Amino acid sequence: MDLELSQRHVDFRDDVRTWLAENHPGRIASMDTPDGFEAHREWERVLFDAGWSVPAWPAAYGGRDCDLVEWLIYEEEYWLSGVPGRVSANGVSLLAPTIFNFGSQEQQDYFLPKMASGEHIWAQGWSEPEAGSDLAGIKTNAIRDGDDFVLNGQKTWCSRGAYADWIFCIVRTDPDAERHRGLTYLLVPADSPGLERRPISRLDGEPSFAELFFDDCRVSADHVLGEQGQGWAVAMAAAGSERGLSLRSPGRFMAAAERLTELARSIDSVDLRLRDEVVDAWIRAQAYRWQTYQLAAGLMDGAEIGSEASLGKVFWSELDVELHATALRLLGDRAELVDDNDWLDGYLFALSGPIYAGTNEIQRNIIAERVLGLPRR
Amino acid sequence: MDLELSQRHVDFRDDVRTWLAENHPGRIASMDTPDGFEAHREWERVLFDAGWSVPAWPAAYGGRDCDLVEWLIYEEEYWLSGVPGRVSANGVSLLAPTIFNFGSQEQQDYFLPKMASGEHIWAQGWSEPEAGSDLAGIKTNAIRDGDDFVLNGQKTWCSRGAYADWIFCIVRTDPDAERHRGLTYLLVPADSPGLERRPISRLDGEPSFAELFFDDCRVSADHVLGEQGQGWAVAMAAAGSERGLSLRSPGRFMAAAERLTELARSIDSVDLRLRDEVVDAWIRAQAYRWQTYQLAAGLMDGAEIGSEASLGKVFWSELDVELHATALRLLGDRAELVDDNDWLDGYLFALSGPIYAGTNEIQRNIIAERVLGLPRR
Amino acid sequence: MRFRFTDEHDMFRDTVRTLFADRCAPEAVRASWETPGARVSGLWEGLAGMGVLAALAPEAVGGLGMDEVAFVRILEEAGYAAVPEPLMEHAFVAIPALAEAHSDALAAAMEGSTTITIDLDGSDIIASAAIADGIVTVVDGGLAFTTGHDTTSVTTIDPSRRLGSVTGGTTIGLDGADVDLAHDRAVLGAAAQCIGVARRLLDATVAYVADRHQFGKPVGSYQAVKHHLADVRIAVEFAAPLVYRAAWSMAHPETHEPLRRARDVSMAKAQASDAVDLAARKALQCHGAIGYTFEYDLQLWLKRAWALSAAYGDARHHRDRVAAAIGLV
Amino acid sequence: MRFRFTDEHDMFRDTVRTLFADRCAPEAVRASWETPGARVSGLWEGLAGMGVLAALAPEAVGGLGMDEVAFVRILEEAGYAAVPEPLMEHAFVAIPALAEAHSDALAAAMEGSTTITIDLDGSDIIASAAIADGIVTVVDGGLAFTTGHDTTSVTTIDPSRRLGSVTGGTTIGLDGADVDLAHDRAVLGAAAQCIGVARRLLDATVAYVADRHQFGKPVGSYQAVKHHLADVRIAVEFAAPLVYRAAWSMAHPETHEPLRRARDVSMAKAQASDAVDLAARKALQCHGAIGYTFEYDLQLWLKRAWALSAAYGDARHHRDRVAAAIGLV
Repeated sequence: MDLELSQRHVDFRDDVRTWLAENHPGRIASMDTPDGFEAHREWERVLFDAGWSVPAWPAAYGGRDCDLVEWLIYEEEYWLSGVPGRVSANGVSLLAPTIFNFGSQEQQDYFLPKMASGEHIWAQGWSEPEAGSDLAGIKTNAIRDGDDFVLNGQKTWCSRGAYADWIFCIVRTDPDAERHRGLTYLLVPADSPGLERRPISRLDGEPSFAELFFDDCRVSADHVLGEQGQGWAVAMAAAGSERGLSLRSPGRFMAAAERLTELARSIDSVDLRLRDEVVDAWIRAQAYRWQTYQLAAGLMDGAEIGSEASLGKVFWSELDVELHATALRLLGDRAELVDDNDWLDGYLFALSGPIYAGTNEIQRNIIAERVLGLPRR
Repeated sequence: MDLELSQRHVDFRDDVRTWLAENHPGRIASMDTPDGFEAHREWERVLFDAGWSVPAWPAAYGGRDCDLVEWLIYEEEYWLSGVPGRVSANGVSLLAPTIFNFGSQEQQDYFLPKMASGEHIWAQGWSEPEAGSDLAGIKTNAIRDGDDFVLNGQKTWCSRGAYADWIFCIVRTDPDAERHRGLTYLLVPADSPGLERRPISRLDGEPSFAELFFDDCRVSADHVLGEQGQGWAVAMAAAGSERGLSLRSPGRFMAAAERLTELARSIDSVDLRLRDEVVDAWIRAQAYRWQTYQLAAGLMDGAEIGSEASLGKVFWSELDVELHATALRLLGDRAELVDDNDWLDGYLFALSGPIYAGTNEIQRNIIAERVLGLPRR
Repeated sequence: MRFRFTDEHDMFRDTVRTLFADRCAPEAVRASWETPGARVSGLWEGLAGMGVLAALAPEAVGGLGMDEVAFVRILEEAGYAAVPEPLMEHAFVAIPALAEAHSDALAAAMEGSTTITIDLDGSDIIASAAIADGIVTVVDGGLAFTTGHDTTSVTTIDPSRRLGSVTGGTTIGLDGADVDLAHDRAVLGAAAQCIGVARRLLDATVAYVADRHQFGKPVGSYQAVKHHLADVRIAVEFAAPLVYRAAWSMAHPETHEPLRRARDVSMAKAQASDAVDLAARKALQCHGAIGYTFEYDLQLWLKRAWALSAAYGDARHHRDRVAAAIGLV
Repeated sequence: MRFRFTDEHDMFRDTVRTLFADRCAPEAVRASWETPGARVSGLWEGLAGMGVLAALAPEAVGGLGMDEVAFVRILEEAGYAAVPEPLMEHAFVAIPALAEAHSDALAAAMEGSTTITIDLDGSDIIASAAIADGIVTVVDGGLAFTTGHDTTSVTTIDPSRRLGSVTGGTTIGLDGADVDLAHDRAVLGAAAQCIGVARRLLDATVAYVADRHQFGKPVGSYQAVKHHLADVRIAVEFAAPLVYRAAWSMAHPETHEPLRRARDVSMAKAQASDAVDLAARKALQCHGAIGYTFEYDLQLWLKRAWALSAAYGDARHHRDRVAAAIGLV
């Protein structure tokens, strides 16, 4: 047991911190606007050129071979520095682990460097109007025709979907197979003929997702990830990482809790009840941090992260909502103003946390059944 | 709409208040001890002799023909005065409505006056070890033999069961019938040969319930309430009143909230967070009061109380727990002391609220399915 | 003691409900967002025509002489319809204040040819500022009335609140109008709207989860979803009577113990704010992603819930007022 | 940075767990209630024999020289077994204080021939008073040691806490012993026990609801029950690492920023208190009536949960300490 940073880790932290301070691009437009998307892509390139876009990846693909502890330190520094968010997050966090696990050498060599550099920004095409939490209900058809698949159907809730270059989809390649069977994991160029994209706006009118409409859209069979018909197994491996460490690192919440504390400090005579909420959020961010370091130590010793990831998903998503709600309460009648109100923006983003990547109701089922071993029915 | 007491009601309230003040018996022992039980029975007799034991009943059975509003006023005054609790509550609140609805003239004439005077104290014999929330799982057998039923089986969680004179039971008279069918509502003398009683103690060691063991126990068929085999329908009518107005009147919680407020006032510089809890409890007691007056006005105009009773059950039972928990927090390290600690005693009693008379989980199912109309499955 | 609305209460409520359903469907609310000064077509005129705007003015000056008990149910309906007009500010606060002060501005306000909003706590951001001809404000501890002002719109999460900041104009005192009463009216009016918003959020969510299927059965058949919505139903069930009770206290000052009106109004707002907060949280969670979108109408009520829960004091603030009233400060 | 217990940590924990399982089954806890002075047969001797009582004493004086990281897991096991002996007070607070002060009383305490409790906040009600030979107290801002006192037992909801009030006796100062450290030790020790109690409540409830059937299926198959217990699992999952982290901060004063130990200890207790409160509430609700009885063993942990959650400061108190440490006062 050692809960201090080694000198090597201190040096690493100082490197990250210094680089971020010196290369902070300032405030840039929302990544859900066309200009902001490109500005964020440029920021990805700046990170990549300095070797800071995918530090946990192998050097061969643009990374630094960081171990998990270094990656956690990197994330803490990244979020605390206040630099822009990662437009590449869907690809780096959700797709990349799947490519490393299931991709062919050719796929790895082609996709990973472009993902690392921001040349390819990825969106996720999993949900459908009738298949939200229940992904086994996916209906988008992909029928093999020669060297291609021909796609017909509709996807929804694709974050970054409006401007992304590529989309990683789960499609039904065997229309007669039921539920989990007959699904395939397919990588789709966003400019494919027959694919139309429509932005969906979140509550405040900001475009935040896209709907995708496939109308006889042809995609090369080379872009299947894993085996045809094995999409469920391939996707579930990624769902594990989606719910796990890579989706929401503690650094994000530690930084938010720090900013919340600063906000409270800036207010004269904060109501004790609100101060209590601030402290509670701060403590919970620390709890998430130390639970993660404990989990990381296990992973580094070869343990696997399974259904336990659901514990973290519920914890961070509810912390995030309450942390931002506390900030809005501290702001009082300023809370509802839209201009330059990062807290309102953050609150709207946080509200989606208990819903996406498997609702918290489903996560609690998983905890009860797979972690605690309660009977399914 | 009129939310003030009329002069008639003011006079009524003053009558109750004056009588209670003049006849307050002081502190008497717990009704779950042999001496305390008899002391409480004497208090019932004092109430009865003055016409205050069952004010909502017809005068013919010892009541005053009070309407619902008068009954609510009576209850408010009763609890606020701090006189002892009602050892007759099971009979008066749970059984009496059933006797009025389903009892023969003979049964009404025999049982009701003795219940009103405290000569008969009743306990409820519904739950069984394997049939708690799920009463349809009742297994205690009652086989007809001439003019008697012969009972074999076990009942549990009978409040007042250790010392009561009579027990109102649901038993299975048709062993081949499934679930809700073949049940009969039967009134059982507590001194019947073949009936053994064993006290069960609650958390603090105070005997608070009893287990009943029936071993070829003979009970006259005259003591069936309603028809043989109709026990479920008869019981459910009483379950409605159990969850409704008669089980927990607002007066009880208003008095507790008043006492909590006094406790908080008696403490120097109460923590704002605790004060906030006190105020919240006080407001919720008032909310329960006014919702009840609104419900009562509907009932007096002929409306019926159905699944809506579940709303009240959840509300008062959770209010009661939180109100007492707040009191214990206010008491600090005095909270765990047993002697003369009415708050600890009240807390232990309150803890059973979300469990008995249908757990709050089941009440929420009822609200969702029968009040909101959500699909059962 | 008889806690029951009369048939007249119900009929008046039903008439206004029909007007809102006809004139103020979700598309009309959305249309109000397009420009800060836009109005819901025909709504204000309709309310004026029915006498709703003048409902609380005395019959002697041409009002309906209605009391607060009747009117809180109208405001509940306004919340249920997410009405993007300052009905509460105009009819529940300003009209009585103008009437008490025998103001020249009363007649035009009663017939709906003007629209009046309020600014009772000296904020520089005023709801409905962009469409208001006049503002009831507080100057030197007394009510006053401002007209001819300039307004700068402020962009907020709920554009139908049409917040703005105001400069200039002419202000005259409203002598004889009770500033504390005006404040309590605003609080109670917000509480009543909270109840309506909570009911709408609940109704919309019950309908959605009964229809939406996942894993082969309706989402509303899952116990977790059932319990979320049962909790909302309970919260509304026990908050609404406090709103009606507070309205009755306001309508019957002759039976007042000291502080009773303030205490009852604050109890109502504390519980109504908590109820609508819970309703909003559970509605969004039970809808899932679609509830989070601009296109789907749930957002109209979510945003209204956030605004009204905090408007004229949040639950914490009003519990503090109750604390003072019951000797706990 | 490596947040992992060593194999030695695990082995020591397992050994003590076995001792508790053998010597301190629920019947043994119940037996301790019979008379205020009763002890769990063979337990104290067993702990002494394994070196557990002297674990935190330096090797130089015959202790194990163990650190707090190892010992909080022992205290977690003490909570899990509802051990009715003052292990935390004796071994985690008193022994280190006696050692720091080079007290003559240290040797007897280490070998378990005496039992020592603590009274750090001047309360007139002291846990384990009825079985204590000595008491570590605070006099004039410094630690002191009282022996030869008379004890009057006080009846509490959890008789295994054996509270009493104390008079008389001889008190001598423990010069060189750190009073703030002793206080933080008590807080952290209580937090660690809270984690153990919460785990036991959860394990017992999971086992019960998997077995108990109502309406034709296991109670534990209902989503409402599942979610109650998932919430408990989450609370424990994220409280425990804060306890270990605080133990590490205590064991490594050389790396201290100012206030860090107090902050870390208070974070741990705040979360552990909340976790055990939730565990107790959900355990009782999921058990139903049987959990509410004296005969059924769940009550041993319910009562311990209530006591430990408040002991040495409740969650509110410790959030206030964290507030001070992060500049929020």
